[in-house]
Amino acid sequence: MRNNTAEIVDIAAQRASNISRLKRFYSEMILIRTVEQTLLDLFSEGLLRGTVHTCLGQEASAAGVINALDKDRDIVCSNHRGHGHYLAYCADVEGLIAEVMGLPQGVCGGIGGSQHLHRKNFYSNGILGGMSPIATGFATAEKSKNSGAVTVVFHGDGAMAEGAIYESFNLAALWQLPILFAVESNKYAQSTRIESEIAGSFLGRAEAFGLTAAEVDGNDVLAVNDAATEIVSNIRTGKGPAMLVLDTYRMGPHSKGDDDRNPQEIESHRDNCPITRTRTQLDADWCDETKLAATAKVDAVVNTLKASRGRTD
Amino acid sequence: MRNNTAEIVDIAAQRASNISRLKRFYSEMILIRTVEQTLLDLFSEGLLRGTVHTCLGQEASAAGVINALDKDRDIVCSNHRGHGHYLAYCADVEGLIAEVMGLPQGVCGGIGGSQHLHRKNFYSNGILGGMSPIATGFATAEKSKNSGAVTVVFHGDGAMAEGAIYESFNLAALWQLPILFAVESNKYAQSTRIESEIAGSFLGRAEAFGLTAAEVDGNDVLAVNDAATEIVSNIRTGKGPAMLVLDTYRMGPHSKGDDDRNPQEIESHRDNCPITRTRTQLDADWCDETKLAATAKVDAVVNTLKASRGRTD
Amino acid sequence: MTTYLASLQTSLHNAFEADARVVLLGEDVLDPYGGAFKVSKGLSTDFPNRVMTTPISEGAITGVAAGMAMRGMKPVVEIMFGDFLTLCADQIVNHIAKFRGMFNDQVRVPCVIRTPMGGGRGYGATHSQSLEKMFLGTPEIRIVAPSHAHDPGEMLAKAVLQAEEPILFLENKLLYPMSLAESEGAINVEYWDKESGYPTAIVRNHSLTAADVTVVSYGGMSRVILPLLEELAEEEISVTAAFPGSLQPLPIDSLIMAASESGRVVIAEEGTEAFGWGSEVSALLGEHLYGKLEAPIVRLAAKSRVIPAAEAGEEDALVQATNIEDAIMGLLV
Amino acid sequence: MTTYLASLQTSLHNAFEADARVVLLGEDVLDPYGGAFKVSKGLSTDFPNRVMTTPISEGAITGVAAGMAMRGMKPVVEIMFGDFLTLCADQIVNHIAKFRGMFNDQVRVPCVIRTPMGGGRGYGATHSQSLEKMFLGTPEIRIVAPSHAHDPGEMLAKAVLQAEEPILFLENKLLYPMSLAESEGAINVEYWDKESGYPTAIVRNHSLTAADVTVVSYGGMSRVILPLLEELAEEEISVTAAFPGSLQPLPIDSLIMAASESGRVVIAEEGTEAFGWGSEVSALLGEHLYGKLEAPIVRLAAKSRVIPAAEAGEEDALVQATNIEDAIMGLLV
Ligand SMILES: Cc1ncc(C[n+]2csc(CCOP(=O)(O)OP(=O)(O)O)c2C)c(N)n1
Ligand SMILES: Cc1ncc(C[n+]2csc(CCOP(=O)(O)OP(=O)(O)O)c2C)c(N)n1
Ligand SMILES: [Mg+2]
Ligand SMILES: [Mg+2]
Repeated sequence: MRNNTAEIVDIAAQRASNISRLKRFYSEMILIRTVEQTLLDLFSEGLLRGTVHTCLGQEASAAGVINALDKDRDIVCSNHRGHGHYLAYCADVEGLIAEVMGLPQGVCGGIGGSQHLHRKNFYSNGILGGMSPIATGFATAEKSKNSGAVTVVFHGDGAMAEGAIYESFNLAALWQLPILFAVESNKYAQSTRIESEIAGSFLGRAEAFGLTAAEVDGNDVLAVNDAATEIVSNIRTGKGPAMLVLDTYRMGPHSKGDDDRNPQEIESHRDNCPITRTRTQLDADWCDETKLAATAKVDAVVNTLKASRGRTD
Repeated sequence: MRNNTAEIVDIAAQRASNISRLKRFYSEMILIRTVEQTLLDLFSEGLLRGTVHTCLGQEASAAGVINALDKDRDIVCSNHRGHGHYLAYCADVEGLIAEVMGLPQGVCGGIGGSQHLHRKNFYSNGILGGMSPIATGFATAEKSKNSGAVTVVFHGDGAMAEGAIYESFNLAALWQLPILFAVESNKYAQSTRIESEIAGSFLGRAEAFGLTAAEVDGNDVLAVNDAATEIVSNIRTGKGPAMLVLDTYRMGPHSKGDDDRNPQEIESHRDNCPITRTRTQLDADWCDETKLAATAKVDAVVNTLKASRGRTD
Repeated sequence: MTTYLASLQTSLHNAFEADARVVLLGEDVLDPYGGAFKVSKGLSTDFPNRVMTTPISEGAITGVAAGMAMRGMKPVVEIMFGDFLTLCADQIVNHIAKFRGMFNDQVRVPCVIRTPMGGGRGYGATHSQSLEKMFLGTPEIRIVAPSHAHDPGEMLAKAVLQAEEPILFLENKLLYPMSLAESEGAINVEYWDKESGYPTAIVRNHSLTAADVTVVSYGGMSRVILPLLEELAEEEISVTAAFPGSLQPLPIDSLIMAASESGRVVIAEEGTEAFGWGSEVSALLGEHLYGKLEAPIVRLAAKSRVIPAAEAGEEDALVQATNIEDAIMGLLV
Repeated sequence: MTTYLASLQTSLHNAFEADARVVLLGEDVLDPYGGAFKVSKGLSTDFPNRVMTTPISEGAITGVAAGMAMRGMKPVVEIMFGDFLTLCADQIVNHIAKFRGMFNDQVRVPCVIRTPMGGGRGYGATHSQSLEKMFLGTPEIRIVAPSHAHDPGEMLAKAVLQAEEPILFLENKLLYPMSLAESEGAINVEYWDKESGYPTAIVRNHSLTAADVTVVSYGGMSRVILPLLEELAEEEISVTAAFPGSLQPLPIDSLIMAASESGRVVIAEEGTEAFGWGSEVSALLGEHLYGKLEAPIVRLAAKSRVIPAAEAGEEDALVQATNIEDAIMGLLV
């Protein structure tokens, strides 16, 4: 009886904690989505130039993985589709939007732009695969400094065809580095399906190079966070480098308007979107309020930024 | 009874055929070794410059793999340690020695040198890993021409850390190309042991990229030839790309005199040298004669070449 | 009037029809996408087995193209952005450019590596460069860059169908949508070095035998130079502009001839200045026209720093029409 | 007298002692091997945890060095042959050279990429090149090359311990065994641009204020120029040679000053001519010394083809002392 009660209490505590995590992740994910949609709007308005690769539909991997980190010391290397990672890392809405708009308030003064972000321990670059050696160097330095920091580097499924990644796997395993290779497998690289890009298996590749590897439903934010938390803790305690494959789907275009996929195919993923899925687990009103708050926040930032460049709606 | 007799006849036939293959391979291997040792001597004499990476101790992989090919149409891509591959491919002793000596009679007019050989369908380059994309292109062309040709590309264990190889694996598997990646794993890259160079497993790597993979005792020339023959036939009949790992050991220095390995370690491999092992399976007198013939042949070539550059012993 | 892009598209189409050995490979080159800049649009529909979409492995696919070329095919490989040629550098420099020579002239590597270069689109530091300088000077490859005054499709056809050598074929992002320039109004276009297949476009805003200033430039930079020449015509400043279609080898004689029309030379390029294309042009002209120039050669190029994503920053970093105008005026005072 | 190699070895040793953040990584760099050209010999014995032998992954280890530099260390990465920089091109050009600028000056990448360049050892087409031209002109990296008249160890110490920027540090295979050149007999060596840490070595075979000819060169080419200057001294031909330690940025004022000592300039480099280092030097001198040169600038460089393995072919491909002598004489008739 006692045992049973204890169990029930545990389960309840677990559920409460899950709910509170879900709320946090929902807030972050809805903020990411709002920012991304705002960026697409700004592009249509002619207030943005260049590329904007949004992570619509993939918000769970950003929120889930990056919240598994110790943001004060861990390091994030991101790629061309890095806005979500950036916001999950530091919630700097203004710095990001301004950066993509090419304004001096941008986190890199507007010089970097969408693909080239840096703040504290966050670094992104638009060369696919290219950050893996850099991240490996970060991990080498942190290991040699005994800082306990973990480095996570994000790649898409398509980028996994770049040789630099396998050179990095080999180094990471040889030197038992504190590094996590996160693969956001959204099944497409630009216009090309994964079947035409990638042979074999991601998990097999990582394991064959001596990494531990796991795969998770990348649209289940709790599952992502649980998996990432366990892996990051293993890495931090010296168990060596790892890979985490996040199965997900890109709901938006590759960059601005380029999407030749069958609309039905996209539609079929709608219910599986991490934000929709999280919402079903939470109070709908709370979700709506949170969404409104995010919109208000982003709108305010956008208005300030538009004003600063001498334009308003 | 009948069955039994038939079996005995089969075994006898098999043995006879093995003996005849062994003799052929022994002749080739002893020729390779004689040429390699001659090149080292010429280097000491000051008649060679540059690098000479000899394949002493690894003759079985050259003879075993390349004799599994259809030399009229198949393609060989070789690396810095390619003299054995070249001789197994075309037995052109004079063209090779002259090339390494930098003479116009060389197969590339002395321009290429030891690492840059080309004759018919044989191509080598001194950039580790770099020939894998080229070989993949050869295989793509041959597949699209429906020529039935198989391409084999040789890498050492150390070179397997180059990213270009994994880009090639991926392409080869995606496109189901007629290509064999042969890995001569001699446990060293220059001065560095394989444990400091390569994490995980070669077979696992190939399989994880969608190649079929096998490993063989690279000093057992019959086993090498059997394995390669089966794999090449599978590839030729459209079963897709493959890898063959050849376990072997380099008995000589990396290039000319640079060998810091423990002499006892080297000694411990002496009996396992493919030439020694083959010799124990053949008639010793025949082997001695064959060796003498190889020496005579190589000496004659060297004398002619020395004379042609205005020098003799 | 056909655009730079349409000219390339049509040319590829014709090349595919003319020679069954021609194939194209690259990232996202299949229809309906047809490549990031749409150069292969329509091609895979008409020639489904000869257009191959590839994984994101720039180094390997460049090597694959070379390998195919060495085995009797005529491959065209598209590198999505010129910035990614860094990833192909080893295949280009240590393989493609070496085989013919180091194998004692016994092989040929007739592959075409097509890629768009240049800024002006806000893509930022890693997607806006003009990296041709990395390969200029590498023996045994030709580097070609159609300007606004060229027919890019003609040059591509030559490269794909007739060339025996490896060719780096540089397109320009901002030129794609533009109509091909023609002689019109004050502008007169003529072509030298036609027999090479990669002509030097000579654009004059005058019909004199002498000019006030000669501008030597290439590729995307032509986009701002042609309108500038029109403007300057109104001010009766006569300018001869030379845009070699072949960046390497350079049509030295033509450049000397064009420079001699004025004796005052402005060299403009989209890449950075030091150790660039213009360095060689300035060196050659300075050496060959020793004592014959009316003024020191002026070079204009991008600032020696990363190309910002922000519009104003990008404009400031790259050479603009006003910079060229100022340089021309500076030579005339 | 210490050799070029010993100077580098000692310098690394001292740098390791001076600053615990210094580490070295590369292929086969551990003792007893100590690197293919022995530059790290002894280092791993004395600093076992700070010398890391790497797999054969030139691209990745260059990125690793950069990553370490961005996280507070001072890495030196050895690329076994300069020819393999092609494999590092993406990390150098699109990462290392970009971070500081595109991250708006918020990071530094103080890594040193050391590598030997040059031919003369019969290694053939892929192991004998002088590929610095590929990186010359890339903004935000410094390129350094000690000549025979430099103290390479001093320059390396500066690069490793003090520089904030990424540095490509080019050594020369044939210089390694040579004793450092000093003022001796007819030869007088002085240093300009000392404050930069990468001085320009000015070598004269005379004590006049004017010279007959100025030779501008760098790195391994100095090996044949110093003896040539001695020879020419006997014929009373006065030559001033300038060897900048920093190839990029160039010490322009010093080169102008050195060139002005004679007004007759020969530029000699080991790499190929077109779009090379000498192109920029010729362009700059031609532009700055317009009307002040006594003769057209002469450039000498390798033939535009692969470097043969065979001795005679290699000698023919690369610039020899006699070519330089002929050029000097040619300027004096
Ligand atoms: C080295 C390199 N090659 C090509 C590109 C152009 N490019 C940008 S995103 C992209 C597709 C990437 O696919 P994936 O890695 O799956 O990421 P996703 O866009 O799906 O998030 C391509 C080809 C690039 N930026 N860098
Ligand atoms: C890209 C590249 N990196 C480095 C070298 C220098 N190098 C030549 S052979 C060699 C060791 C190669 O080891 P492995 O691949 O195992 O072949 P092995 O020499 O053992 O046959 C090295 C590092 C090279 N030639 N190319
Ligand atoms: Mg994807
Ligand atoms: Mg080996």
